[in-house]
Amino acid sequence: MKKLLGAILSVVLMVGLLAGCVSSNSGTTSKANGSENADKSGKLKIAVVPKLIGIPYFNASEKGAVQAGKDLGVDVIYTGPTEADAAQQVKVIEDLISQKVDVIAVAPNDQAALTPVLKKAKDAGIKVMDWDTPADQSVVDLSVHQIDDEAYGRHITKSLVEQMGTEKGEIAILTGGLSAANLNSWIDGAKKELEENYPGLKLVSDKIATDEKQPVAYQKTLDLIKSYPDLKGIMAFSTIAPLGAAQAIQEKGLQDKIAIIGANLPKDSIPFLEDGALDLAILWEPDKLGYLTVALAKDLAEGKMPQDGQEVKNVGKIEVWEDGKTVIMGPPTDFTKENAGNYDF
Amino acid sequence: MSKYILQMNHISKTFPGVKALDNVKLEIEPGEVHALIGENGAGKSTLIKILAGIYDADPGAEFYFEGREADIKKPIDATLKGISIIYQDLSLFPNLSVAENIFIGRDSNSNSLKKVNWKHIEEIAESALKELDVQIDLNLPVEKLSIAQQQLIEIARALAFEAKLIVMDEPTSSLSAGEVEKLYKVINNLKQKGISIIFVSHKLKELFTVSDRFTVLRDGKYVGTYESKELNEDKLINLMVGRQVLYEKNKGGIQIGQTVFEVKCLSKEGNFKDISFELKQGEVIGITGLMGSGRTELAQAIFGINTPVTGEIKINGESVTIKSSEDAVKKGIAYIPESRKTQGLILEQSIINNISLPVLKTLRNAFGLISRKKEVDLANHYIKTLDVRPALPNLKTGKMSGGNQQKVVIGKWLSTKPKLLIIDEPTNGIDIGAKTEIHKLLRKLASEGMGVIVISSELPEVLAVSDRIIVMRHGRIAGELAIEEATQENIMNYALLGSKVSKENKNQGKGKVIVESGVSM
Amino acid sequence: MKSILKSKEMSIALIIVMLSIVLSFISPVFFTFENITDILKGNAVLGILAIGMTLVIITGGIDVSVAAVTTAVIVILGKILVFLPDSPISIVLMFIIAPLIGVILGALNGMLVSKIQIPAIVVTLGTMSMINGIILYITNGQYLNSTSFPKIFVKFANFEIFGISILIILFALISIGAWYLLKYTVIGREVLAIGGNKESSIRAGINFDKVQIFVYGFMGLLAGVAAIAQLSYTKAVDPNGLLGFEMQVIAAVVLGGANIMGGRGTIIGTFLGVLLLGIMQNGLILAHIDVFWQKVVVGAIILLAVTFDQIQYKRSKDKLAKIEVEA
Amino acid sequence: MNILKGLSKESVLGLIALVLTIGMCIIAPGFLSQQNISNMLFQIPEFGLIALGMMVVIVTGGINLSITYSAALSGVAIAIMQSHGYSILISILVGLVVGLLCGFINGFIVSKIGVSAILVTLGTMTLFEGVILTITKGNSISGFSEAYSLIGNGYYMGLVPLSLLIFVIFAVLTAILMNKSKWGRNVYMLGSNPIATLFSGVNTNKVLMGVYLYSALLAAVASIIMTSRYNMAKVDLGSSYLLQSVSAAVLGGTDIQGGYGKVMGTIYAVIIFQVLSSGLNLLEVPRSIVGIIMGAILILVLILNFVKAKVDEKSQKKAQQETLVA
Repeated sequence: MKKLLGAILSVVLMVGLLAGCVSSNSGTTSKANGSENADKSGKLKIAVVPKLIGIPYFNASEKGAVQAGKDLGVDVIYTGPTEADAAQQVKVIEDLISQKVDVIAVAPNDQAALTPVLKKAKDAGIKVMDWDTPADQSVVDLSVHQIDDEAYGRHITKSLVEQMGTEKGEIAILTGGLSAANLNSWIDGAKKELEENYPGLKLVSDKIATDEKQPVAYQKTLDLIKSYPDLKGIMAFSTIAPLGAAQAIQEKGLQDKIAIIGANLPKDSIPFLEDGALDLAILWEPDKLGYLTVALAKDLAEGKMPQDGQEVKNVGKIEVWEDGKTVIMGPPTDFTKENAGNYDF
Repeated sequence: MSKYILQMNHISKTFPGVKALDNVKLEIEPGEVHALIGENGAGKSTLIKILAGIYDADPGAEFYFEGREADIKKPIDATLKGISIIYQDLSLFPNLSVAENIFIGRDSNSNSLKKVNWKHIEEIAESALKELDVQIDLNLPVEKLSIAQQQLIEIARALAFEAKLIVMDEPTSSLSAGEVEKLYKVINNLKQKGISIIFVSHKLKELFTVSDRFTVLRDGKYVGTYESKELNEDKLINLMVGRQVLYEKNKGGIQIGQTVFEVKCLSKEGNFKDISFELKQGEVIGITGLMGSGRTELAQAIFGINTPVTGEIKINGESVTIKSSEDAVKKGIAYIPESRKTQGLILEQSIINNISLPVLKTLRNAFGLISRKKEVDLANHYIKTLDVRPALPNLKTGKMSGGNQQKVVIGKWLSTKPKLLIIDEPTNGIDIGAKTEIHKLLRKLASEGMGVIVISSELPEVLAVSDRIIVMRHGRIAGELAIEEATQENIMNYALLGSKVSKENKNQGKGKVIVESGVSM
Repeated sequence: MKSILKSKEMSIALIIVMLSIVLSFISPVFFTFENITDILKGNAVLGILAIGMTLVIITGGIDVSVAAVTTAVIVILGKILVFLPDSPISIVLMFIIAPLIGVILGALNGMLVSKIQIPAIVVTLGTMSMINGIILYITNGQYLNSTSFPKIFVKFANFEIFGISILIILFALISIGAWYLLKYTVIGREVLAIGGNKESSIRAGINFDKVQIFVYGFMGLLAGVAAIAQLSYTKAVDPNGLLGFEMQVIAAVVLGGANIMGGRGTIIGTFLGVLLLGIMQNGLILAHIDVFWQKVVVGAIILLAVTFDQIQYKRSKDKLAKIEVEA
Repeated sequence: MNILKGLSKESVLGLIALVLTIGMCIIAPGFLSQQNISNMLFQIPEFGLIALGMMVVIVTGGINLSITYSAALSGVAIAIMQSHGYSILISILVGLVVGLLCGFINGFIVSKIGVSAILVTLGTMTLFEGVILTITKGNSISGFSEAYSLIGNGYYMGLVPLSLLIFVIFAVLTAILMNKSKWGRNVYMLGSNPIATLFSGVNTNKVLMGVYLYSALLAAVASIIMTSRYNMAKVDLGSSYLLQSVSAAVLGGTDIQGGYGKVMGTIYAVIIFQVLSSGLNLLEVPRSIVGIIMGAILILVLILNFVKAKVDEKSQKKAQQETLVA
C-alpha cells in the first residue's frame, strides 16, 4: 500500500509542480501578447507549419518563406511534424502557441483535427491562417490557396487528354496516400472533369496509393501496365508518385504509348521530362507560395487584408474570392522539358 | 611422469564473502572411474567448473594434466587438452544435427570464414558413435532424440575430441534403468581405452557399481580419497555428511480411512490407458516405473494440464471434471512437478509471490485486492513451519538452494489446503539431509488426512514413504504392491517385465530394514 | 529428404504455389517471364535486407534499425556519387564504401547488444531513432535524382544479363553467399549454435560476443548492399523512401519460418517469405482487388500463415511427446 | 554511482524526469508559461494511455504492434456512430466494444493458438489498417458533437484538463490492477515463467486474454481522447505513437523479456519524452534533433541501468554471502 501511495503522491507532486507553475505565471501571460514580443526584437513572429518537414515540396516552400522573412523583416519559424500525422501537427501548433508567435499559417494534415487547436491559438490572440491546404474556414482569418483545387484537378484531366491525343481509352490515377485530403480534392476535381466531359475515358481502378514512396509507385505502375495492357494515360498526384510512374514507363520503353501527367516539382522530373516518360508536370511554384504566405501573414498581423488583383512583390497578381479571405495565388504552372531546368526546386 | 593423469592440489576458490573451496585436492589415475561425491554445496560443481575453465582458482593452486602444468582459461582450452565435461543439463544444440553436435567447438579457434568440411564432420561423428557402438542417424536434429541418446551424443563428442578425461555430472539423473545399464557398459568400454572418468552422482549404489575410487568433499573441504573396497554406503554417507543418515523402509500398517481419491479407467491416447486406483485417507501411494512409463503424464492429466482424458476422477466420492490446472486447484488437487526450476517455481520472483500464487483469491481484502499483510503472513507461516532458509520472504527463489526451493514449492501447495497432493520426484537434486526431512513431512501430511501420491524413480524413496506402491509400465498399471510385500526387486520386475517374480525375499518387508540408497529407475 | 518435405519451408512454398495458381487463372499476365522478373527486381532490396535479418533473428535478436541504416548509406552514397568520375572505378568505389559504412553502423548495434547486453529490439529502436533524426537533419528530406550521378551508375543500374536485372543477380548472389556462410563456414555454424543454445555454445568455446557483433555487422553489410540496390532501383536518393520498411523485412523473415526466439531460420525460407510478400503485392493489383481491401487481404494471409504454421508445429510436437502404450 | 545505489530503477528515472523539468524551466523560455504547461498536460494523456497499454503486454513478454491501429479503429467506430446521430454514450460504448474486439482477436491467437505476439500483432496491425481503409476510404471522419470535444479539450473545475484526469484515473487503475489484483499478479508471474504459472493452477490463457483486452481498452480510451481532441478519426490516428510507446515502456524499466514493468516507470518515461519534446521545441531545436536526443536518451538510460545492475549485483552478492558465512 505504501508503494502505491508513494506512486500516487509522486504523480500528484509532479502535476502539482506543473500546476504550481500555472498560478505563478498566469499573471504575466494574460497581460502579455503583443508587447512582450515587441520588447524582444521588435520583429513579428510568423510561424509557417507544413504538413511535414523533410520532403522536397515543403523544403521548396520553406525557401520562399525564409526569403520572405528576410525581405520583409519578420521572424519566420518554419516547423512541422516529421510525419504527416495530424496529431503530431497539433502538438507542433500547441508548442507554437506557447512560443507566442503572432501568426500561425498551417497546411493541415487534417482539416477537422486542427480546428480545436486553431481555436485555441485564436483565443491566445494569435492570428490564424491556412496555406497550401484549406483548414476549417470558420477559424481562419485568411486562406491562401496556390490554386483552385477543382480547377486544378480539371486542368490535369484536360492536359492528360491533350497529351494522350485521344478522348477514348483506359486511364489510371495514382495518389500519394489514400488519406491525403488535398490530393483527394484534386482527384475529385479531375474525376468530375472526366465524368462531365470525357465519357470515352475509362478509369480502370480507384485511386492507387503509393505511400509517397518512389519504389512503390514504380512497382504499382509496372503492375498496372501489366494488368491493363491498353492503358493510355496516368494521372499521378503527389510529388513522388509521378517519378516512380515515369521511371516504370521509361524502363519499359512505353513513352509513346502511355501519357503521364504528374503533380510534381520540375527539378526532380527533369530526367523523365527530357526522356518523354513524364509528359508534363503541373504544379505551382512552392517557393512563391511560401513567400506569399509570409507576406500575407505579415499584412494580416498588421491588420491589412488582401485585395483582389493585388500585386505581391516577387509573387505576382493574386486573386481574392468574394468572401474576402480566400486567396488564390494564380493558375498552375506547366513544367515541360523546355522550362523545367529554369527552376531551383 | 607422475602416475596421475590429473592432479589438482591446493585448490581454493573464494567468492566475495564466501570460501567455496578450501585447499581441495583431486588426483585421477589413467583409466579409472573416480567418483566425486559430497552433499549439495560441498563444492563439487565449483571444483568441476575450475577444471572446466569456467572459474579461475585462487592463487596458489597447482593444476597438472598429463604431467604438465595446465593453463586453462576458457572452457575450450580444457576441451582441447582432452578434458571433456558432460553437464547434467547437457550442452547440446537442439537445432543442429547429431554430426554437428559431436563436432562442434573444434573450429572455434580457427578462421571464422574457414570452410566447414561436412564430410570430415560426418566421418568423425560416425567413428565416435561407432566406438560407442550406437547407431543414430547423423543428420537428425538433436531435439528429436531421447535424453539417453543425447547423453550418448555428449560422450561421443568427448570421444571425438580424443578426451583423456571425461567428467560426467549426474549422468543418470534422467535415464531409465535399462539406459543406465547401457551407460555403464559405455563407461567400462571407455575405461578399457584408458580414458579416465570423473563421475558425479547422488546415487550411492550406482557409484559403487562403477567407481574405482572416491574423493569426498564436505563444506568446501577435502575429506579424503578412498578405494572403492575400503568403503560401504554407510561409511560413505558418514564421510559426506559427518553423521549417519539412513532411509528407513516404511513400516506400513497404518490406520486407513475412507476413499479420498479415485480414478477409474483413466486413459489418454499415446500416454496411458485404463488407469484405476483408489487412495484412502491417511495412506501414501507411491507410483513408480521407468522413464516413459507414463507416470508423469498420468499425474499431469489428473492435474488438468495433460488433457483431455477419458474415464472418471472422483474426489471424496464425488465425480469431477478437470479441464485445466485451475479446475484442479479448485477441486483441491495439488501437483508438485518434477522440474522445480522450470515448472515448480518462478525463479525471478520472491518467496512470497511464489507461495501466494495459487491462493491469491483467498488473500484479498475488503476491496477485492491482494492484501500484502495476508500474503506476508502466509509466506512467513510456511517459511517457519517448513524451516525454509534463508528465512527472507522477499528473496528471489532463484537464489536459494535446491532443498529450500523444494520447501517453497511444498509451502505453495500446502497453502491451497489440498485434499490430494501429488508430488513428482520430491527429492530430485536435494541433499540427503533435506530428503529425509521431506519424506517425514509427506508422512505427516498423510497422517493428518491429506491424500498423498508420491511419484519417484528412486526405489528407496518409494519404499521409504509409501503405504502402497503402483508400478507403471508402458502406460498401464503393471502391478500394485502393499508396502509389506514390496521390495526393490519385485518392483523392478513389474517395471521391467510386467509381472511379479516372487521367490524368496518375502521377509524383507518385515521388521526394520535399512534400504540403501540404491537402485533407481 | 523426408525432413525437407515436412519443413516449415514446405508449408510456405505450398501457400505460394496455391496463390500462384489462383493468380495465373485470374490474370494471364502473372505467369510471364517479365512479371516474375519484375517481382524479383521489385523485392530485391527487401530480400537482401531480409537475408541479413534472418541471421540476426536466428541468434534470437532483431534489428529494427535496418531501414534507417540503409537510408543512411543511400544518403551518403548519393552525396559521394555526385563527385565520382564517370568510370568503372566509381562502381567499384561504391561497392567498397557502401558496405563499409553499413558494417560500421551495424557493428555499433552489435557492440551495444553484446557488450552492454541491452535487448536487441531496444538498442536498435534507439539507433533507428537517432539515425533517422540525423538523416533528416542533414538532408532535410532532399530528394536527389540521377542526373547528377555519373553515367556509369545509370548503366550499372540498368545492366541486365539475359534479361535478368543486375538487382536480381545481386539478390541471388547475396542469397547464395549467405546460404554458403550459414552452411559451410565456421561462423555460420556458430550463428546457428548460439541461437540454438546460448549456454552450450559458451561451453563449446564459441565466442558469443564475437558472433553477435558479426551478425549485426553482417546485417549492416547487407544494408550497405541493399542501399546500392535501392539506389539502382529508384535511381534517386529519397530519404523517406524506406520509412517503416523494417516491418516488412521482419514480416518476410518470420513468414519464411524463422523463429523469433532464435535457433531456427533458413535462407531458402526467407527467400520464400520475400516471394510471398512480393506476390501478394503484385497479385492484388493483377487480380483487380479493390485497393482498399488489399491490406485486409495481406493482414489475413499473414495471420493465416502464422496460425497454420503454429498448429503444424504443435502437432509435430505432440506426436514426439507420445509414449508407447501397451494395447 | 554510489548515489544511485538502493534507488529503484523507477526512482532514478523519476529523478531524471525532475532534473530535466527543472533544467527546461531554466533554459527554455516560456516553458513555465501557462500555455506550455497546459499544452503538456493535454498532450500527455493520449500517449501515456497507449504507453501503458503497451507496457502491460510487454510485461507478459509479448508486444502489441497493432495497438495504434486498434485505437484508430475504435476512433473510427465512434466517429461513424456520432456522425450518424447516435448519442455520445452509445458511440463511446460501441468504440470500446470495437477496441475490445481487436484485443480479443490478438488475445485469442496469442493465448489459444500460441503464436508469438510479435507475429500476431504484425498481422493484425495490417489487418486493422486495412479494415479502417476499407471503411473510411482513407478519408477522415468527423462530425462530433460539441459536448464530445470537451473530453479532449475541456477542463475539470476549470483547472485540470479532463483528459489528464482520465489518464490519471486509468494510470491509478492500472497500477492497482497490476500490483494489487490477482490478475495483475498473474500477469507478472506469467511474464516471468509461463509454464510454472500454468503449473500453479493459473489459467494462463485467461490471463493473457485479459492482457490483450486491457491493452486494447487503454488504446480505445486513448482513441476517445484523441478523436475528441483532434475532432476526427482517421486511419493513421496516433500511428506515430507505436514505436514511441515501446520506447517509453522500455525506458520506464519494463523488461522486454517480460516479468517486470511498473506503471510509475512508464509514466516517468512519458513525462521525460513530453518535457524533452516540448522544451526542445520551445528552444526551437529542429524536430529532427529531438528524435536524435530521444534515441540517445533511451540508450543512455539503458546503459546506466546496466551499470547500476552490475554494481547492485556485486554488492548484493557480497551481502548475501556474508549472511551465509555468518
